[in-house]
Amino acid sequence: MSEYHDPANITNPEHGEHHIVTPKTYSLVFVSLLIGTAITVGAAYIDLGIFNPVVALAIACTKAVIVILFFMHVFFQSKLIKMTVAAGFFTFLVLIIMTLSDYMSRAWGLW
Amino acid sequence: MSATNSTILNLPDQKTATLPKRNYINAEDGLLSWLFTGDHKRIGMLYLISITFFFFIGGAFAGLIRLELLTPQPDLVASDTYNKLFSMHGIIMVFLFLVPSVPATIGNFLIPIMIGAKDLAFPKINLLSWYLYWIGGLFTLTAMVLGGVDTGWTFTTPLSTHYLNTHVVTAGLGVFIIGFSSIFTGLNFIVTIHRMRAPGMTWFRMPLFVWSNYAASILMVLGTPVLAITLVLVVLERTIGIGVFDPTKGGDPLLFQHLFWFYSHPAVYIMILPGMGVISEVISTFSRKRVFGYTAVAFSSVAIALFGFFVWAHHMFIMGVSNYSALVFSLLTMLVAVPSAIKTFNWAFTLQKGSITFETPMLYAFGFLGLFTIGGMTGVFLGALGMDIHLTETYFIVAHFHFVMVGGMLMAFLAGVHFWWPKMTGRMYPESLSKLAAVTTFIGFNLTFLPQFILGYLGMPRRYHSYPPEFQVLNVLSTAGATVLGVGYMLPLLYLAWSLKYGEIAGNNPWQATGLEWQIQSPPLTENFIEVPIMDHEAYDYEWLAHKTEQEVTTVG
Amino acid sequence: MHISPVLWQFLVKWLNASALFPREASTIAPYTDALYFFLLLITVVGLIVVGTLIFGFALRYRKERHPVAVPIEGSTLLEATWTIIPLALFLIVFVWGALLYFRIYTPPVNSMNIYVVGKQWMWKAEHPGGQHEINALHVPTGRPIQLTMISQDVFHSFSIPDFRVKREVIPGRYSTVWFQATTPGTYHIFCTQYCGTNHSAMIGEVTVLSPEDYEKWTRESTSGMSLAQNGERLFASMGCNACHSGAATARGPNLAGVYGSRLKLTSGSEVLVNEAYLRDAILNPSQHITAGYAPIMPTYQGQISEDGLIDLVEYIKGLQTNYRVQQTLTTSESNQAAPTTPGAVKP
Amino acid sequence: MDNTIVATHHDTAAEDHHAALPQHRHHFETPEQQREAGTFGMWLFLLTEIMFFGGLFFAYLLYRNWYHDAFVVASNQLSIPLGATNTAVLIGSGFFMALGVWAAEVRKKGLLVLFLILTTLLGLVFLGVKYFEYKEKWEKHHIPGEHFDISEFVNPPINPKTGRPTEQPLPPDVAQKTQVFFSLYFAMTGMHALHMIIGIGLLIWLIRRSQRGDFSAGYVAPIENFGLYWHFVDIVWLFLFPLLYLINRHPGS
Ligand code: HEA
Ligand code: HEA
Ligand code: CUA
Ligand SMILES: [Cu+2]
Repeated sequence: MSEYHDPANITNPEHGEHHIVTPKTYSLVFVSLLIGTAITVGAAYIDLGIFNPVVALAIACTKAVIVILFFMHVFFQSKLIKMTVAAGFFTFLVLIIMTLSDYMSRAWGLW
Repeated sequence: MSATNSTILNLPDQKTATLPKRNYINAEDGLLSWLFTGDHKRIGMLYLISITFFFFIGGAFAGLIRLELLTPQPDLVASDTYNKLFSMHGIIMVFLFLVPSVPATIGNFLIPIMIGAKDLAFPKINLLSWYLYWIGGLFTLTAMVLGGVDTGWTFTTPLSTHYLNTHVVTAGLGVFIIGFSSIFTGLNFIVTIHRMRAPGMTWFRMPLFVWSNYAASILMVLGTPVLAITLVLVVLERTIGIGVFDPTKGGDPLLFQHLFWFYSHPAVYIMILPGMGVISEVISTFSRKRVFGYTAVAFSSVAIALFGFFVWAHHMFIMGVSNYSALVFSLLTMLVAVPSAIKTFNWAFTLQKGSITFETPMLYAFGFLGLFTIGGMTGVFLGALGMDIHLTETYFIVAHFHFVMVGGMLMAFLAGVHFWWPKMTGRMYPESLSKLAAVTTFIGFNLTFLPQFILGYLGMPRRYHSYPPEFQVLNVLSTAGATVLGVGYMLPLLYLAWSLKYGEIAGNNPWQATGLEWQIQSPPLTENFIEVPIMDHEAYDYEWLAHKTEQEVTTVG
Repeated sequence: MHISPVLWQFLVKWLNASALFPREASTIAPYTDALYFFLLLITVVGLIVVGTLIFGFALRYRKERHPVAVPIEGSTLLEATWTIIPLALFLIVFVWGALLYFRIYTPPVNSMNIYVVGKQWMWKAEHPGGQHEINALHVPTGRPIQLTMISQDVFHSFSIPDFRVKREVIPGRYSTVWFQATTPGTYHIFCTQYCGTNHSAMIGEVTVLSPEDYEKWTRESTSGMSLAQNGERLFASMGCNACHSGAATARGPNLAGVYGSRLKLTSGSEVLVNEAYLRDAILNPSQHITAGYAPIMPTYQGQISEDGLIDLVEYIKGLQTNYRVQQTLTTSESNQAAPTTPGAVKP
Repeated sequence: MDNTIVATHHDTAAEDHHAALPQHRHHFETPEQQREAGTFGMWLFLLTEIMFFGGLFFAYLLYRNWYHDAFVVASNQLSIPLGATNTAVLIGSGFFMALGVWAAEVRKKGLLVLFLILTTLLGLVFLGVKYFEYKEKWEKHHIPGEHFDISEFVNPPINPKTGRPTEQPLPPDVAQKTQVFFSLYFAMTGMHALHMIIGIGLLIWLIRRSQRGDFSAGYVAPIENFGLYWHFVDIVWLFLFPLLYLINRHPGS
């Protein structure tokens, strides 16, 4: 029976351990997010040419990853959740890249 | 009990048999107990009634379309009325009928049982999804009653945003809301399939119906929101005049096409995959064999879902996408067609060395195989760039998608409804009438839509209210076929209703099928299983079934 | 016995093999049909294969004849077969389709250009010689014809089934299609993209004439002013010549011979000057500033119709010297009317 | 009869939890399973949100490249102090939300209620600031539609100190395209604000339930899942802020 039956899902690969994130971690995250925001605003006033949006987006992405990993606990979650999150961003990228490829190659002209 | 050799039907002795005293239908009484139910089986039945209602509304529109097209002249209805007819027909059929058809009815009813769960993971969300369906449906009906919409089901901008003065906003919001109903169904399925499987129910022991619904659910969850935001932008553009798609304000109308088809191409696979699942179950049961190449069929479902996201621009080949993109999307379209071919051949080979009987669901499944092959192959015509130039926006497309959607999915839906009818209601449908209906729909269908391929190649454009007279003969054939088809669809409505009261008692497992759903009473208990089942054998294991039946006979006898 | 004329016509047509296939009236049609037949062939073969398997098995293994099923798990070899064969066929179809697409959408360089403006719900064709047609198009046989098309309102789609050509007519952007008619006669033009109430009435007729008849038609139906001449008038009346005078001190760039050249823009990029560029530069001038000039040109958005734009484009295309630009400039500055051909009114 | 195939009597573990948690639903075998299902479901819902905003982000990307000059000038109409403050406010709100989840996990009812209230308050502050930003746009006729007015972009106001225009004047055809920017600005921030409003509605409901003590006995799923939603809305803003406010803030170069 136990071979199949695992009501507590202990041996299930889709099962993640339960982890309580402490206020200390949260505070660290909070501070780093604020710092990130400050850097973003500061960087916007410096002329980096083409790198301005790159920097802005890189910081935004970092912040988002931090939020996802810690505020949203993905760091401590099961593989399933991690893969789900990845799948979401993958599809998002499919939408962006495939559509963009049309707009970009239109400028190449006819054939 | 029928004794002929040509059936596997195994009914209990009608003189003594009764429906189980306790089951999900009579567990609670009163309309409210249905309207506030959390039971996936009841919600499935509510859905079944709802989509049937909308199917016949959509069908009535189809009837009117075909009547108008009987003659080349614009005589039956005015041109804007005609435009409203096909728009409402498309919107209702796609969003209110075909997308929820198999998943929300049969899937809702069966997926938890098939994987040995007591219910879907989120019963309340399941109910919510049904209500959302109706709210969206009411919006659509309101748009219809107030005077209709004439955008076509594709809501093409800038036509829909700036040039039509019909109830686009109402209908758009309706579709928006129905979209969320579909998202919630898909979400519920995914969670249920991941988290609620009974002990021993590994991924590769699940019935293929579950696999295909899982694949379709992924598409629902990831695709539908893009449609939602697109419709929001259309509505905003119409109401307050923002300029995202409007060429006069600097927007790009092609962006609308990209976003719309990013959903609507995957949506066609939402519309076919669950049907493919039904076909797997039916063919296996009536040939008493495990589906040939189980893993191949399971993976091809997932492959269709995955590749389905990469091909949307094949709906825009002549609309001004870049030639390079067109090439890429055409190539990917060819790739996405392959898994369907794999499935088709696997189904065919499932029959090999089987012991085949021809009950109604099997007849519908045969119909599916033939018609889907034609429909799918004509899809390949359309995916070929140069060919698409001539065929696009003609009746060839109309024929293509009716072959896959009506010949494919609708046939599969009917196969499924007949197949699981005894499980859902505890009673059999009348066998010979239903065979007649299956044959009628098959003949009517081909008569309706085969001529449309020819019409399309001759160049008759779609969404035409009047047409040059040389196309008339083929159109007459098509209209004649639609009448036959209409009769073919009325029949099940009548005899299934009849069978609710007078049908033979089905017993637990009339088809001698192997799925978990057939091992419990019909109609099932509210909690499906008295005790959590343990899956200790592969899917479609007929030897296990024979062994089990034998044991029962010995213990009972 | 009385046979209905429709049925009769149908039978006759069927016998002419044209009830199943449209006429082949352009050089492209045979190529399209060839692919079509190939596709039909693989579909029929595929259908026969699937059908034979199903019916063969269904009869051979029906319960009466084969009461006990034999379990079979599957076969990797078979799976590979029916993955690879359809894949190979589909790839052939892809390549073939792509080649055809290339053929249909790449106009030969020497083709004759006709403008088509689509609007709810009619087609307007404008020949360079100034012939205007509504829902009709006259073309000669034996010459590649390129259509440069644009829509004034919504998406339309220009389709001539007997030529197997079709292309979307897009608001705000030129799209092109080309064909070479082979057989004199008349053929349907359909609008195949749903465009509102009278979509199904947005139809017309192409008349294919022999080159001689076409010459005759051109002469008889001319409005007296070519598109370029109309354009010249517009050029003067909108004051374009004030800046684009071609003089060394002019505030705008010299337009003579600009068509077909590569321009350097202030943004640093280099562009090919074609119809689309010219149109866009009139409507959105400041996004197309030629290097060395100030962004002072006003936009003409909303002030010129698509027809007017076509006239201007056609005029600038043909502009080889600035002689007449300066001529019209002096005349308009001396407060005289721009030169017109008497009696020529645009239809 | 054969209502079940071979069944097991799974033992008492599950039954114990039944007693402990009234919120445990009958169709889940264990509360653990229920909780994980809830989290997974929430994440799937967030995937739909990613795709929902994905369409908007793509539209933004496209038009920003097409109409870069117009986007720069229009973006400079937005106030960085307000935007940055709002970003900080939202991060703070997310921080309190995270603390709320922690408070629920360690079963501190008072703290939970407090944190949720703080979350709500900061959310409201955000919306308040947004209201003033929108109002300014309304007054300047920068709301797309019939009354959209480009005059400020064609003839920018003169800065009294320098005597020069505050902003590079745009030719009218480019100035027209600022409308595309504002269309996207309102669509994106509007959708974001709508999510905030829904979130605040849910927060109020959660606060009342946690005052009743619903979440202080080990049943934290609603708080946890709502937290996921709230953080997601934050993340959207983390991107909206640089994309909309900070396109090019160093004019003259
Ligand atoms: C259930 C719905 C459904 C399904 C499953 C499909 C399946 C496919 N569709 Fe279809 N399609 C629609 C619904 C559907 N479609 C709709 C509604 C439209 C029109 C929308 C509108 O404009 O209103 C449309 C339009 C459409 C177009 C756009 C045409 C245009 O607007 O110009 C294209 C182009 O590529 C296309 C292609 C395909 C392909 C390649 C498949 C493939 O997935 C098919 C794969 C299946 C097979 C290939 C058959 C099985 C194969 C065999 C048995 C092998 C045979 C043997 C040998 C070859 C040896 N479809
Ligand atoms: C699930 C999807 C679905 C289904 C089931 C159907 C079913 C049918 N469709 Fe539909 N169809 C679409 C989806 C579907 N269609 C879509 C998406 C479009 C494109 C819309 C657009 O262009 O935007 C379309 C467009 C479309 C057209 C093209 C219109 C045009 O372009 O001008 C035609 C024309 O023949 C047609 C016919 C039919 C017919 C005869 C049926 C039959 O199968 C229906 C048979 C059923 C009945 C007849 C109902 C039962 C009988 C009664 C209720 C009694 C009354 C009966 C009569 C008066 C005869 N459909
Ligand atoms: Cu123009 Cu249809
Ligand atoms: Cu498609």
